[in-house]
Amino acid sequence: MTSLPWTAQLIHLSAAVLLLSSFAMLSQRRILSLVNLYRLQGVVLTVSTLVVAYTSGQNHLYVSAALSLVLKVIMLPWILGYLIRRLNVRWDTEPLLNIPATMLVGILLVVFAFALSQPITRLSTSVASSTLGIAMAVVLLSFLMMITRRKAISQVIGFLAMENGLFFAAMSATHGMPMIVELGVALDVLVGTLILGVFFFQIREQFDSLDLQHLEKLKEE
Amino acid sequence: MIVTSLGVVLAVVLAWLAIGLAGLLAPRSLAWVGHTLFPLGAALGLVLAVFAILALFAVPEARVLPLGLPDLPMHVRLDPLAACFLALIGLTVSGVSLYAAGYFRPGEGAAPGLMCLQYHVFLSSMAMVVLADDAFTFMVAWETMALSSYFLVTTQHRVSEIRSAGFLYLLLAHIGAISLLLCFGVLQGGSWQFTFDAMRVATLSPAWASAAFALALFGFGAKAGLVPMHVWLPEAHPAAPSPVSALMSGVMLKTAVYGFLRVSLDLLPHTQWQWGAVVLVLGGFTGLFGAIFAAVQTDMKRLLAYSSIENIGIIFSGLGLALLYRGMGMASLSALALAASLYHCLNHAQFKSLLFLATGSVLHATGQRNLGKLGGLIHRMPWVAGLALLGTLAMAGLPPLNGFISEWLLLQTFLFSPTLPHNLANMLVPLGAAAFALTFALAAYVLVKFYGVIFLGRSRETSLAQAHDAGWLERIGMGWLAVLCVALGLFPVFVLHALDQVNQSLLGATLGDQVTSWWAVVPFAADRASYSPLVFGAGIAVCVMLTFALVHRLYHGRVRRSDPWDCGFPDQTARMQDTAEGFGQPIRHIFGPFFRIRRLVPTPFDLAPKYNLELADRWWDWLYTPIVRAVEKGAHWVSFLQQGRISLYLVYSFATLLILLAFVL
Amino acid sequence: MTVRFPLLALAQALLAIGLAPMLVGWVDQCRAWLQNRSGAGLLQPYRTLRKLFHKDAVVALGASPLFRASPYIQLGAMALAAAIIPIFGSQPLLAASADTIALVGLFAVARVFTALAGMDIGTAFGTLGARREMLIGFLSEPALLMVFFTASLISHSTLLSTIVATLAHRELAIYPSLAFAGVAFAMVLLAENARVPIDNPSTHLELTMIHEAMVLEYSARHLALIEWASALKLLNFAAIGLALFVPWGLPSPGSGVLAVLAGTAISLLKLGLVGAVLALIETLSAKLRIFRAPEFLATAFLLAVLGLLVHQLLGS
Amino acid sequence: MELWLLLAIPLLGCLTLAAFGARSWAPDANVGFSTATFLASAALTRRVIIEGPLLLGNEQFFVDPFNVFLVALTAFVGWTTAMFSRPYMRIEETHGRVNRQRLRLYHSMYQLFMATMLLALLTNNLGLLWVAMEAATLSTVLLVSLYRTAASIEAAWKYFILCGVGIAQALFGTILLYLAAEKVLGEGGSTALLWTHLNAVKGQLEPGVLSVAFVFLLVGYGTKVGLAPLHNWLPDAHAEGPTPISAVLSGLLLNVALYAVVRCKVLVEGATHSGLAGHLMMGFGLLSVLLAAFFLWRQRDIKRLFGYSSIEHMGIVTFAFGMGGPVANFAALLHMTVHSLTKSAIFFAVGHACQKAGTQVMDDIRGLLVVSPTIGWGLMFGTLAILGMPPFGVFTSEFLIVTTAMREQPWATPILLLALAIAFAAIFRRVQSMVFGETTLKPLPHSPALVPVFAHLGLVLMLGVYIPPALATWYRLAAAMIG
Repeated sequence: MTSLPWTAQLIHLSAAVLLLSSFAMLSQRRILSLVNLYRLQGVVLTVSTLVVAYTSGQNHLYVSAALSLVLKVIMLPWILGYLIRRLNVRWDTEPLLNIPATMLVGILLVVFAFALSQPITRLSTSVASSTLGIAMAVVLLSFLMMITRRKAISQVIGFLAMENGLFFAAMSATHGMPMIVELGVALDVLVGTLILGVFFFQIREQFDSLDLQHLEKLKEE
Repeated sequence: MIVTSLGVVLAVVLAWLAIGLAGLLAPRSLAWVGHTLFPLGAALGLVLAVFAILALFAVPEARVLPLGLPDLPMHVRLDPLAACFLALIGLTVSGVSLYAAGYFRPGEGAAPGLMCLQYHVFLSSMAMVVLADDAFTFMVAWETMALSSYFLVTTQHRVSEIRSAGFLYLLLAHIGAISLLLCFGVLQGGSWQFTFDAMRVATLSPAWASAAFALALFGFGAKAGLVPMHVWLPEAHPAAPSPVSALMSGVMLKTAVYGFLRVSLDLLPHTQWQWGAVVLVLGGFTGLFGAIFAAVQTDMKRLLAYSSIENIGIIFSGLGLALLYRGMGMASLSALALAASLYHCLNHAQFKSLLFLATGSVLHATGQRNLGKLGGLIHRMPWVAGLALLGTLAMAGLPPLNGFISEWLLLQTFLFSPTLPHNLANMLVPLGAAAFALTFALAAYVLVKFYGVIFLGRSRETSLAQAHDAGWLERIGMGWLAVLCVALGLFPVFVLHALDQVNQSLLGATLGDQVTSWWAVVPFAADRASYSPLVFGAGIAVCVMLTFALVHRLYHGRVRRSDPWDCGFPDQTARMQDTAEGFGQPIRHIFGPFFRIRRLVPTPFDLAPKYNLELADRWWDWLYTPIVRAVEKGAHWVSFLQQGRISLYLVYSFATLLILLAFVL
Repeated sequence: MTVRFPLLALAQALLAIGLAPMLVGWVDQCRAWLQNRSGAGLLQPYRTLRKLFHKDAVVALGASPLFRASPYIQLGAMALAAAIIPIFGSQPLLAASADTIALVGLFAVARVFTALAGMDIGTAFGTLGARREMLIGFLSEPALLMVFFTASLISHSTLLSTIVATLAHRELAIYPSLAFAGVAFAMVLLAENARVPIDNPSTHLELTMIHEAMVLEYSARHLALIEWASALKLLNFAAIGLALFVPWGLPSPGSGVLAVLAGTAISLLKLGLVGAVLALIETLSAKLRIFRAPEFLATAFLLAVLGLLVHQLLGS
Repeated sequence: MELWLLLAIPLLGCLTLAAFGARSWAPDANVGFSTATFLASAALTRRVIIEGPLLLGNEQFFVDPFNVFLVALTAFVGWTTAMFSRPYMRIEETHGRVNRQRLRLYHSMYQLFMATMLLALLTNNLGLLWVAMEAATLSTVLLVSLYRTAASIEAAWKYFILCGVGIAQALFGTILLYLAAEKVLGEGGSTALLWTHLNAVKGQLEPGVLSVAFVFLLVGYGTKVGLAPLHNWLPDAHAEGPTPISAVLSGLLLNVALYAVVRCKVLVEGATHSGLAGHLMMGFGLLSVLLAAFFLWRQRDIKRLFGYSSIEHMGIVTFAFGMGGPVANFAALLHMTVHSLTKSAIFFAVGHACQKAGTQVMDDIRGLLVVSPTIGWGLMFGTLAILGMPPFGVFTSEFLIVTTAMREQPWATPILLLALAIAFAAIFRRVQSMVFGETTLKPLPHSPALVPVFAHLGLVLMLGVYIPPALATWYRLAAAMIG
């Protein structure tokens, strides 16, 4: 791999970190550290975006880098932290699927994602093209995390992590989407998080807990 | 524009709609709705009949209406087949509408205006069904017919039985309609033309043609009440107000026959004789089934409903013969069978409507539908009794009335089938004839029970003493139908001459030269079979008169009145008469396997002995209950998908995603 | 086919009507002889009729016009039948106006009116009789039709006169289907005419009677008409049976007056024979329980259908 | 010009009502804004009729036969729903289920929802389409939980999470699409997500990528369409939200999501000539129809019932689009139109019926016809229309779809037959016993708004017997374009 330029190596590194972090999220049960992992992902995204912007010389990528810095490193983690403190939910209860099993499934998912991304990667000319598989893996892993978690808030973190994966995919495979789309997505994510915040309070005041098992009343009997 | 029959017919249809809407102007006024609008509708019915009969002998005419889908405007066409059924509709409706005009009583059921709307929409939709010349128009008219009649059935919607009856009716009608949709989907044969003309020329492989035929048989059979799709009929017909029952039984079922004819003889040019065999078996069984069940009923309208099933069975076995012969290329026999079936449609429309109207009057006068609580009404309501007697004799297939003619023609068709190329068919025809004869004999049994228990004997309830005869409008309405029964019976030659036009247009064959003699029906050669109702009727009349004259001439006419003797049994009560159940007993005894019987017989030591008997239709256990159970089971299983756990839902979409990805990979 | 001797045909019909009671008398006489009694003689039925005609009619209070009209209709129908069936000559008066099916219809008319009249008063026995009569009717009528079908399949015609003509003047051939039909017809005849083993004309034992139960309320001339009608019915059935199964001796359509007279004589002889056989059957067999009657008739029906199938299978 | 108005008015309405939504005149303002929106859409439609398809705002927006009628429909239903919600929400307020603050949220979010719908329909940019869809979810999620009951919050949460996750998949699909497009339309070209451009070059797009992309898009937008087995949010959201919201969810949101799917299908089919997309859609459609039919059987809550019926009808439409061909597409477009009209009308009637009865449990609603004939007949005819009874328009489209299926996909017809029959039985037996029979209901504090119900039914009736030429030509052109 030494033949690769340092930029590409940097991208690969960040991709690896991203993947690692999402595995960590899978296994992590302490919610605050979930938030920290999320912040870490934000940092990684920012860095890699900068790198790609530098190499490809597309200026709007700098903007999206800034966006992700503001949004994913500063704002969202802060909001989440605030919520956690206010609602004081520090620990997630035992996930539906025990950690090792989850890990196993996760690994299978990674393999699957790589296999799937094979034909697509050939297509991409971007320096970071080969990381598309990782991006997809991150998406699937966060999906898995959302499935296995029992607390509303950790589910939401999974949701945000999935969005990270998408962002990384866009950035790595295609040098980011058109600016207007980037902005729209960012806005949606922000608003979404805010609304979720509102929700937590609603759920809390209804069920005085953020445990998802209270939200299983509506069903066909 | 020049006035054509089609133009007039369409005008009548529109006028009916207009009348219906006019009913909403003064929904509660009997004078307006009852004594103005309905007689108007009856008159229009007569107009319709006249022009339809004219159209029978004219060349078919078609027209395109400025409505419908962009690629598929509404086509209408008036050809002999359509004209024949329009005539049926017109003749019957003119009687029933007159009756209905007098039928309304203040403060009963829904507002007359509303009923007027539904009733006339029903009429015009039936006419449109017959006129339609493309699948879309046909289906619209068909479903509108079902819908309007549904609302008429559920007029008394506060009664839960009536609600469930209406539901069952609409459900089966809708299922039938869907299968008709599929049938037309096959018939249009890949040319995205839904006009009947396009379907006639569309080329179908035999397999596809058979599929279309099967779908049509199912769809129209569900409407006509072929066993086992008959279950709605004995529920819905009694539930409806009597004029509506009369229309549904007398006319609406015939539109199903019409549709079946249109598809099987017109749109599917290449008949396969197996189709005929299937229809023959189905029809024969239906006829027998209906007659047997009619014989054990205790509710007069249910009894008539079952007898409608029986008659539909007879008609369909006739159609089955027509298809069978046509499939074997015996055009003239096929023509005879078709003419016989059509004739029976016509007859059944008249006498069945007549009898339903009679039950309506009885219901009004006594408030009773249960045969066990009626009796002796011939003294209280002589008009209804007299007219009903005519209808009864006609339906029992007694010469010289109309019921006998169609029976006679059908038997001739059975009888003169030559040795057929297929042994199965060879066996089927005589067996069909046997079933047919049995059915007709049973019909006589049923009708003696019907008439005898309602009108003859002594009143089983004291309340019947207040029973009053029908009003004059009702009498005229029923009288018109009775007159038709007699006329159709006495002048079959002209009717057959008219029906021959249908044969000509559908089968390209006619009955042959028998129409030469105006006084006798001769289906084949004069030395093979002939029947002349005029001479026959005259013969009976003369003989009766003569006997009467002679007896009173040679002897005396002295009469003494006294109590009935009855083997000297002293104190007779009305309760000692044979009941409807009693009449059913031998039939239950002979045809036991047909019924599910729950009987409660008292022991000899009962101080207050009670006898209770419930008869049920086995088809519910055999077919419908299992289906419902299956659906409920399926619904139960499916409901496991919606367990309320969000992670489960996420798993669904996750799994879907992965599976699809693996699929495209 | 034109009626060559309308007057003669009319005379034959009237003769049949006139002789009908004597046939009943003859049957009773034979039965009396078979039971070692000396019978009342051939003319006894006529005496009874005369007596009845002279009496005052007693009509029950609840009776409707239907009740009083019914006897006339019954006799009228039977008389018409007598004018359709080739009893003495193969060319009856109204041959062309009605074929076998119409004939069955005619009998049905009579039956239905009898039954309705039986229900009219509203007595226990009347309604019971009506029900039983219709029960027998709805089984015997199709059987009779099937018998006719078998015959008309052979002769390719449903016109009785044509059937007779073909059957009578064919070279002798064995028709197994006709054998079935013959047995079936015999059973139908017994049932339709209320003879033993289905019914017993001379009983008034309430629970067993069928035909008598319906006419319990009738008296005087009405009763007379009914008696006469049933006698005529018996004659008609006998004639039909003869025409279908032993048609020989009936004059052919073209033949002259003498031949017709000769045919009449032969037919009378054959009728007498039938009467004797009937008496024999009635003496030898015991009456069935009413519940067995349907089985008896169902057998007849099945036999007739079998005959039909046999004909279809073996062809003709 | 009309276009900007069309997008600006609801946004303005959103802001204004967010500011003054608590005032007593807020409902009327809501109606006013919706009316203006409808007028703008009418103007746009007129212009399209005159000038034909438009491409505006440096190609970011375009109006073609496929979306113009959807725009008009959306604006119209939005308008009538606003009219309906005016008395409805007043009654809710009198019943004390909502307060002024909530009404403020309700009104502003309602306008925002309309804006996002219209944006999603009008934009030419698949990325913006995604953004708008997500925004639509966000704007309605708080409306679903408007009543703050446990059930409504749960429903809203599920709605949010499931649709959010789904829509995320759609974003991934969009990215892949972009990736494939870049190869053809050049690096970082901002035109690479413009549908018109993609459609022009769809033949050259990389099939492998597009089929993967379509899977993500289908799962993503399909979740919002409510295709089984991704449908689970739908009945809850329909049942627990305020009835006007149920009406617009069923009548509009599902349509728009399906619109997105079909747009993508056009591209994918153009690239991969394998019919893969079509078969996937047919499969999903049939599965949805069948499952929905069985779900319908056991329903006890009336709004859930009609939620499932929406799933069923979306299934039918998806199946028809999957079959493709001029007739099926025509029928599918027609079915989208009549379904949203009919279903919203039904929800209007149902809303008032539930208010009368004070419950959504069907067994407790009886004899509507007796206590208020208009609501009763409205519900009855709406139901008959949605069940495909002529002369209503739903029958027309089902007629075309079923007949086509019989020729094109005979194997599917037994399933359709079964499902339609079960659905009919399941829905009609309930509605019949609600409309008919003796009553147990009480009168309402404010007079119900039933003009919308009968306006919708009238339109549906018209479409059953007569389709205006302009509409017909749009349908035909769109059908041809969808292929």
